[in-house]
Amino acid sequence: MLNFLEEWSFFGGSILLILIGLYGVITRKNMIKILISLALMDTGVNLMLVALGYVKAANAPILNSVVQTNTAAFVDPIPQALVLTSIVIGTAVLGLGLALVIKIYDKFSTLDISKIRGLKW
Amino acid sequence: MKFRNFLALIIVAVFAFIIFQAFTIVPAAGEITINKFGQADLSNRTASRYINKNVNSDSKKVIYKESSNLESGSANIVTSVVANYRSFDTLGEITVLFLAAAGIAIVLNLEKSEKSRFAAKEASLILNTGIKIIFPLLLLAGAYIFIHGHLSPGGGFQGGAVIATAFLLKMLADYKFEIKEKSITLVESAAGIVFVGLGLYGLITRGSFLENFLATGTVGELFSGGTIAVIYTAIAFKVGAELTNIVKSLIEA
Amino acid sequence: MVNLTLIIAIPLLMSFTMPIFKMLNQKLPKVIALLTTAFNLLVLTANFSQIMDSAIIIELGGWQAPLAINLYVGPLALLAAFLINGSAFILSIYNLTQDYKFDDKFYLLFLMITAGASGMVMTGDLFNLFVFIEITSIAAYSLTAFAGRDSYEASFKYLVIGGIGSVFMLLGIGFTYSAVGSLNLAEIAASAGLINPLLLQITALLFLIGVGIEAELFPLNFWVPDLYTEAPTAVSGIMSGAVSAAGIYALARIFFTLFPAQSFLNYLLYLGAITLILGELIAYQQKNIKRMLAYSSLAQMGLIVAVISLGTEGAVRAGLFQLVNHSILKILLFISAGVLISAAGSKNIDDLAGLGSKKKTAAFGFTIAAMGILGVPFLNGFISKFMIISSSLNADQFLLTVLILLAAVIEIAYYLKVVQKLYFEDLKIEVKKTAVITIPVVLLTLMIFGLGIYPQLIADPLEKAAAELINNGSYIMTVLGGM
Amino acid sequence: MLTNYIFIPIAAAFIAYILNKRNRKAGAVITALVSAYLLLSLTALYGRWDITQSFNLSLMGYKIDFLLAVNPLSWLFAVMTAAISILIALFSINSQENFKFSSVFNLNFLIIIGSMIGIVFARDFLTLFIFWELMTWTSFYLISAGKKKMAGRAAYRYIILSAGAAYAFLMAAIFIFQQTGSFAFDSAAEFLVANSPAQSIMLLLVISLPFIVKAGIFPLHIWVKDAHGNAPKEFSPFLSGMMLKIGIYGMIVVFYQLSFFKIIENTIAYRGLPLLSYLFALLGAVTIITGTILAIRQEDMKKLVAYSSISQMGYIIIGIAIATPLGFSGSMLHLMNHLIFKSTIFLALAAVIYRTGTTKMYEMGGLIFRMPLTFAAYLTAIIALAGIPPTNGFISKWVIYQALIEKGYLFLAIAAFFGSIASFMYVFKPLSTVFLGQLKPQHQNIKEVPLLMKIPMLILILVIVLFGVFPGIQMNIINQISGYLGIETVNYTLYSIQGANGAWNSLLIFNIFSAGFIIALLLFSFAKKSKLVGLLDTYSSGEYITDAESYHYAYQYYRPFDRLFDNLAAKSLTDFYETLTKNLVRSGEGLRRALAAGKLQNYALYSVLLFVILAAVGWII
Amino acid sequence: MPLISSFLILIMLIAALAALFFDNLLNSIIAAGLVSLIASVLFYFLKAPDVAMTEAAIGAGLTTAIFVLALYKTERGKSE
Repeated sequence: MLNFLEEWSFFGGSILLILIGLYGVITRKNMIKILISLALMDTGVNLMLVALGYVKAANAPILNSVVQTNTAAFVDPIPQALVLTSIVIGTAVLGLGLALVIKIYDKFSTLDISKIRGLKW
Repeated sequence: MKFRNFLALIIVAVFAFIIFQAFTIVPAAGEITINKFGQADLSNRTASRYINKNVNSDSKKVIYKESSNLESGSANIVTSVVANYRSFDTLGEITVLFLAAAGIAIVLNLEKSEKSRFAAKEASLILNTGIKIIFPLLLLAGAYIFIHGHLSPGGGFQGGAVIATAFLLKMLADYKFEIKEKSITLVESAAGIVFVGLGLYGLITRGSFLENFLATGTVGELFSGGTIAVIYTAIAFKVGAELTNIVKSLIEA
Repeated sequence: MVNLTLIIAIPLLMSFTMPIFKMLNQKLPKVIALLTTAFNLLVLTANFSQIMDSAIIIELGGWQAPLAINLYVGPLALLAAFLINGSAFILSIYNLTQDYKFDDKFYLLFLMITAGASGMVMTGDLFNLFVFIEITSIAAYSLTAFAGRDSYEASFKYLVIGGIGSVFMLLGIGFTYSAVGSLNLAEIAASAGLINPLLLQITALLFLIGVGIEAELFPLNFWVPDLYTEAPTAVSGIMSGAVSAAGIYALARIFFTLFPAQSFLNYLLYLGAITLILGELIAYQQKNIKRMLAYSSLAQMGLIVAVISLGTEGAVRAGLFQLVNHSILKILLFISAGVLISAAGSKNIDDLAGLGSKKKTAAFGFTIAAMGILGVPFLNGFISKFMIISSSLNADQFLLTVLILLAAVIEIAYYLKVVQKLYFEDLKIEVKKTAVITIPVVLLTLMIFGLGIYPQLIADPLEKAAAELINNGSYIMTVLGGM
Repeated sequence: MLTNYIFIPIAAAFIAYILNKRNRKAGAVITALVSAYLLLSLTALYGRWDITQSFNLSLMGYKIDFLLAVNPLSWLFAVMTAAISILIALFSINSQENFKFSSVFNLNFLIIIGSMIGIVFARDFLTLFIFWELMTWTSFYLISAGKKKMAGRAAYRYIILSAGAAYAFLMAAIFIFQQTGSFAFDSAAEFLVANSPAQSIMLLLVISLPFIVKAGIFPLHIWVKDAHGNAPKEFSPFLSGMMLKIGIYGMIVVFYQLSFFKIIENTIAYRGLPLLSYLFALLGAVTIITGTILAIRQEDMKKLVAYSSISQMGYIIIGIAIATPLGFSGSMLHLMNHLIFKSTIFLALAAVIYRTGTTKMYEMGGLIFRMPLTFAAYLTAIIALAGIPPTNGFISKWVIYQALIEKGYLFLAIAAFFGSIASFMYVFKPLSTVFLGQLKPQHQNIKEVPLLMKIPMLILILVIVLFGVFPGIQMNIINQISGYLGIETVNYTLYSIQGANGAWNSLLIFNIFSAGFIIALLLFSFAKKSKLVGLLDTYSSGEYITDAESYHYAYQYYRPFDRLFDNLAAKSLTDFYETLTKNLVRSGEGLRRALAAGKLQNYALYSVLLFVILAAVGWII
Repeated sequence: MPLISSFLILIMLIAALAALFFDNLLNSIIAAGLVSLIASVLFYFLKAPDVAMTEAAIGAGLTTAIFVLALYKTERGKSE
């Protein structure tokens, strides 16, 4: 049971997080909640990316006084670099989304997306 | 709308099930699939070249505080990936933040809305004095983080974020604290120019954009990062300025 | 030989310093934008002949090609880059006559959307493609908001869909990286054969949705009509002219070079055909001229995707030629429509009646571009329509040809409704003063007639681009060969 | 060389456009000069059937060669175009003074002339298609320059129909190109003959679609009435005179050069004629009947004449479809004669419109006193149309009747007879309402049309009578065409044509007619002066009518006759097409609502749904 | 290590569900903040200190701040 947990908790957890985020975007009416679900999805994906690069019993990819040489086992640094960028991109997009929400709220004075039908298709 | 939510749940569940399938594939002979959790074998990934720092040169062993002038001198391998090997991504990422800050400023200030705004009133005394103490410390911590980006965990983004949090707290504490828009944009532009200028200089001298042209010293020393230190300082100022700008626009929307 | 990274680096430098230019002088941002796009075109022409012989690989940061980020600029990328920077150049000429509030921010975003699109087209790295898609999308979100009023809603919808797309794409990148072990397109393509078929199917679908949003395929392009209608004219122009072209390039790169499988191409074929017919049908009954143009460009993108996904060399050449023609024609349409709308004060087609006599250049531009799209002989649309029909008949896709022709007839129906209103009905509203757009209209008309009468100008790059796309072996060889 | 016949008019078009901006008459003068040059140089070309010109182009990897050649058939059509365009240009020099779109008119008119000559000289599908599209587009702009709202709608329907047909043509042409490797007619003919009959017939029917639309044959004739009715008054003669004929030219190309007849020879026959060509003949007959009935109902004289053009085209189709030597020469004769007398009618009407400004017949009357020459031109033209001996109309109809009787097709003959008898009815309607009867008060001070508009009408009257008396002139070119197309020739002399049973001597008839005419003239001049009977000088049972106009009834002239066909006319084809487009619009709207577009949440749902569906599809396969 | 991380993941999922189903917006924003906080700890467990710091500083700190600011600019501003 333990190694099952160990093996699947990260992948399963991040997929479920993405699932919750996706469900939130599709069903929640409140615009801020949609953006929250978007943030959740981003976090989920980032978690997945780093989990893909994890190596059991390896140490963080930083040479310091403890880990002297690079012959030691390291975790994969590339997904971490990608996630660094993707977190900041996610925040930037969310910031812009929230600014838009404020302006839409000014115009429609409601946060409920279904009431905002200014643009029929 | 109950039925619609239920339908959405089913569809998303099926989607998640399919993605989950990807993880449970048993590869036939010679097939490659997603690695099991914890068993990412770095040997055939480009990451191994980054760890051994032998993308261009063929040095094998890197010993902390001993091996010197490697192709990328940073002890923190993630920083070497972010600022040396894939610095083009980071440049792209900085532009995303820059555009987001510009976008937010436009969206919030294009049409002055006449609705009554939530005005930050005088914060409580505790918060006020607390901020007065923490503010310089936070700035110092931020500075430490991005200066030691190539040695310890952390770097330009994290340092910039800490600085931005410092300014955020300052703005929340006393609303009289006013950062002039002009100064933020100046810092932003200056940092941006430094970064791109660095890249162009690398292009002129070493022949390819964003190439490292400074000596890389010995691993673990303060001045061992080559251009990484300069890049991370520029990033820290830029990210700090932009996030403060975003927060400032949101507060004064 | 000028290094091609300048196409991304110089606009970046200019946009970072744009606020300072604004402080120096009010008019400077406009001029800087024009000069930068002109500079980009010069860099591209400088490398034209060299790229025609063999693709150039530019290493970024001095690291060996497949191990870090590298730019791969072959004939296909060069053609797309020319298209993107050419449209940006013409639109910045058009912008000289416009003035926007916060114009330094406008031009900085405008430069960055061009540089983002050029980056998408030139990059040889998967995550870098994702970053450039993000740059282009976030620039698009902000640029749309310049029109105020309804544009916030349009931009928000695009933002959320774009957000979902980027999540899908990141997942795809994660799976590819963990399976193949590298982010470089050539290495992934080299070992794509080894990937387990089920995993390949799932990853390809993730990319199909992530990039499909940019390439405006059927269920993912609901944001297009709102965005093109609400955004300022220059933004709709650059989006329909350049950014959608970059989207299709990225889609082609993934489904021809990375995961070349006939089943995925069939998906694209069906999606493209549905987009084409749906777009035309709904464009037919639009009252708002910009929304009509939005659906028309949506449908044309579907047509291009459908034709390219036929997979034969002739089909890809026809699709690329249609892409080039469509960008030129659509930019002229948007510019003319922009002037007509500002003259009539409303986007409703009925109010544009009789403007032909008052706004001569704009009405003329609109008519020429409409006739170009409808495939009138001696205009560029005719030749690409001819090539599309012959290549789809060649691939004995009989139903697709009938669909394309039916769409063409519907297109004639709704474009001519506007042309007739412009010229042969009498004026209803008093005409407001508008910007003078003679230079862009003349430039674009010359291109339309030039390509129409003498298509050989562009035959050679098209030939090489199609060849490069069809067999990904050459792509892999040039990048990995250097190892 | 052949190309300069095509590109000189097109080049002159732009010059005419620019010059006309400055001086209103310049455009028409240039058109006249160019068409004069064309007429002269084309007639000089007579007899030299060997000139060919071709240039090839490797376009994007496709090796394409454009072939142009002269042959009797195309020479005839080119000369006809040049002749009619010079007359119209002369006519339009004055008649376009106050016409808003006169410079656009000349620009498009010259391009149409150039592209028509291009179509006629083309020897391969691509050149034919390019000039066909050019002609369709420029005629679209010309038609929509006509009456305000209706012209727009008419041109709109016209362009959609012909564009759809043209695209079908392009598809079939490219299909043949892929099988044979070239667009030329001859290689296509060989391929089609060798190919399986069913597929060849299908291909040829699709290729003949645009020609059927342009010739206004029954199922696709709906655009003709509105287009001709509402086009600018100078363009209607060209439209119904020449444009309908290009459709016929196309049909001839399909029937003979692409060897349609050879292919359907061995298909099931019906009374000695392959079923398909009989069906075409039937279509021609139905066109005659519907055209005539609908023409009678019209109140607007231009629409009336437009329907009459449709019905006259029916004759030509019957002639060609029955594929006998007599039939073919009869239809060619009728083709030429119809062009002549139909343009005379339209020019006369244009003169009337130029003076009175209206096309509604009941608003006019008694113009015979003010515009005698126009009346004379109109009279001779309707005599020709009705097919009465001294005029050319009679000869071509006579030959077609001979052909029908020779083959013994009863229904077709009856339809033809009905057409010519009924044609007298609808032709007489404008005569009596516009020219005879009482002069309306507002038309008191109308003068005859200026000289430049009189000349074309005079020339046309002379030509009607000339060809009426000496059909031989036409017959020698027709025989050369039949020889070129491989049909036996009909023997003829200068003034008589050998029919199925007995020849027709038109000179003799003409002498008798002129003798009778002179006697009547003498009697009229020497006899006792007859009292001019005013309209009011009559005995009407007690009911006094004070003003003269009320005697002149012009509205719903043939009401009793029309009542017979009211229900038939009601369900006209146009409603069928209108409903077609209406549910096209509704389907677009329905799709939009079905997708519940506009709501962001659905967009998100659809993207995930796409992933799931495609994954499922992938999984199953 | 595996036990703690699985437990933390569980809490994170519950917090995420709570973020969706709270009807008071402020609570759901705080729940979202909690999710990214736990995520940054998880990153630490996955031996990715850089990412943990970024997630903490930007994900938990700034994003939550921005959300709260936006909330006070729209709904909450009204009720004061």
